[in-house]
Amino acid sequence: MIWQLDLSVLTLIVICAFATIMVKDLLSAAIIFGAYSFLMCLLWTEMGAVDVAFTEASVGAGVSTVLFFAAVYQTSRKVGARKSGRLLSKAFALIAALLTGLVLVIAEADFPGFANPFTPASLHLSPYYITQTLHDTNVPNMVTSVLADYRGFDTMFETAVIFTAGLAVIAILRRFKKEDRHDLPEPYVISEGYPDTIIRFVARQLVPFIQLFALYVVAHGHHSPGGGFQGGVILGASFILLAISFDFKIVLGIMSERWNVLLGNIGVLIYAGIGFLCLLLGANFLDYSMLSKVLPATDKIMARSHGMLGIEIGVAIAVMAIVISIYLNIVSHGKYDKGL
Amino acid sequence: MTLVVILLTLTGLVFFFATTIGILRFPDFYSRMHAAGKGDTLSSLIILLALVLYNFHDINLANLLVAIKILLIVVFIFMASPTATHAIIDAGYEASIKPWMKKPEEES
Amino acid sequence: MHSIVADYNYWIYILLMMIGLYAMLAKNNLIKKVIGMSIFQTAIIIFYVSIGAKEHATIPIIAHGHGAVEAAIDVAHYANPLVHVLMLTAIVVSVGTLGVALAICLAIHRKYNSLEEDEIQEQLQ
Amino acid sequence: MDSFFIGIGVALCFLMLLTLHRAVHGPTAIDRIMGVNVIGTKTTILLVVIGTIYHRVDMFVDIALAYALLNFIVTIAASRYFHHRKNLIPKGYGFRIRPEEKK
Repeated sequence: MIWQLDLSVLTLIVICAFATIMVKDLLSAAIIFGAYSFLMCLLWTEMGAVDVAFTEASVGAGVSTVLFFAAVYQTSRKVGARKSGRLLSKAFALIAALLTGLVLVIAEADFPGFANPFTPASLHLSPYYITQTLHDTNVPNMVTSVLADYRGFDTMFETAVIFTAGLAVIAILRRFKKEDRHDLPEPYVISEGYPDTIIRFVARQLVPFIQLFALYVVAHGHHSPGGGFQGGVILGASFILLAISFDFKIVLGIMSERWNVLLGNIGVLIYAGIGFLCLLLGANFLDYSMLSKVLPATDKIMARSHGMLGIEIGVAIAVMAIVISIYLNIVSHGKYDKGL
Repeated sequence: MTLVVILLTLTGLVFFFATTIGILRFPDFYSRMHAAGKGDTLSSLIILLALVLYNFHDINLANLLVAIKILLIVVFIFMASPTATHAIIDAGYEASIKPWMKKPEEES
Repeated sequence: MHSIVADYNYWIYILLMMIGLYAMLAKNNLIKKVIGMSIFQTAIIIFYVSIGAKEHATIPIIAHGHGAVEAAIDVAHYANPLVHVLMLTAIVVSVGTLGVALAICLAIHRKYNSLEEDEIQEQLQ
Repeated sequence: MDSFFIGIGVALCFLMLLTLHRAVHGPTAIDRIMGVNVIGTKTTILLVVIGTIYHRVDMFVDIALAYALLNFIVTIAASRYFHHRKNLIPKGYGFRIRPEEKK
């Protein structure tokens, strides 16, 4: 960590958070929230959490801010006028927030010192990961090896949570039959019939690079920051860029709804399937070392490395499909005929 | 070599500073956008060039790869940043923001 | 004064948590509440990553160079990778929760044509 | 040389603070978009600078590359709003209503 940058970036973050809450226009709040996410990414980088920073970079710049914009476009930008009866509830909320802060400040006295290498969190489990990663799995990026191997079970259910979120969005918004759609509002369309050649040209040049870069991130996650989550989000963001600069239809032409949901399933299935394959080969669930029996010319250590790669690919496919699905549902009000 | 790096970085910083002054002080949206679009792209080019020089201290494959990646960042900033500027200015034009005049128009 | 500077990250995380909680409780607009929830999430992530930070430590990727592998790995030299893993997945899951929350906002707006909490409650009564 | 780059980083943070004034207070939403766009470019450069301070630029350059590629999406998505809806400063928006908005 670099404490000079730490102090400056944290101060900027607090200003951004205050502004996001105070500003009385939802579009502006979403824009300032974008700046907030940029600063967050800087904070993680400066504290040495490169993988977290990469995730924040791809999520904040590519997906979450755009989802906010989409929601604001489809509903309304206005924040209602202040009413007199609200003052009491605001006072209660302020008291509750201050009480929570007070409890946390009291608890802060017992926290281990910041940037102390001998905190309890860094003494018991993580030294094993740090010293043994290269020996056990031949993967220099500890975060990848802990994510996909040592704590692979955890990550599998995280992927399942994201998959469930995608299903929930479909269940809430999507109307499959045309006759059910009479009460739906007309989606707000920005790209349809808008002949901006410059933006279209640049987007068309950039999208292949973004997708190639995403594949690189997935494949190179063992040796540098990156991995399945980041690559999947970047792949999804490339489709979002296509949808914004061209048309809603062009994304549906490349990735129809059927394929999208199918890919989400396939991603989670690849993850669980590799786990079951290990089970069939006589090891524990998600213990990739037994994969050396199936994979040609690999010893047990390299088999763990290759097993991780398989899992990252599954995660990337699932995350990409879910991100696209959430975006398409929100921008088209679940109608899938036109949208942002 | 170090001197060149320091000089380039400081030049970039000066341009960044000019950009920020422009963003803060210009009177209307179009002139602010002019400062933001031009200054940002140029100063990012200069600072990133300085960082390429600094990291390219001895010639081997890894350093070459890093240099190429940083230059790729420059290329993408040169593609994306002017387009973003164009998009924002277009939005401002569509939203019918009036350009600033030296003599304020008569009150109507 | 010393503790304020030394534990700056902890103070800021408490402050951000209070801001997020206040926004979730006091704001009338549903999307503002969702933004408050996101700020709350990032406050928790700051807390975790701050626990894992170590002074004079580098990023948790072993510098393998080309061929030269360090024989002994100093634990204090690398930041704690465990918290990074937990928070990495938390960020991606937060996209999922954000998507579901915004979808619920859209569904509410469909039915009541408003995103304000009190207007919706008036219509419900 | 490290302290030089730390100084550069802090200076860039200070410039971001000045830009943040435009992003937070900017009279219209479009000024805010512009501020966020400039902050995004500065973030890309600061990421490479931090990598230089850590002496591990090869690890940090990927994140900066991701930003250089994706930064563009937010700006385009935000600026497209004004093509159909032209209410730039509707009443009651912003922190407080300025005198010139009351006209």
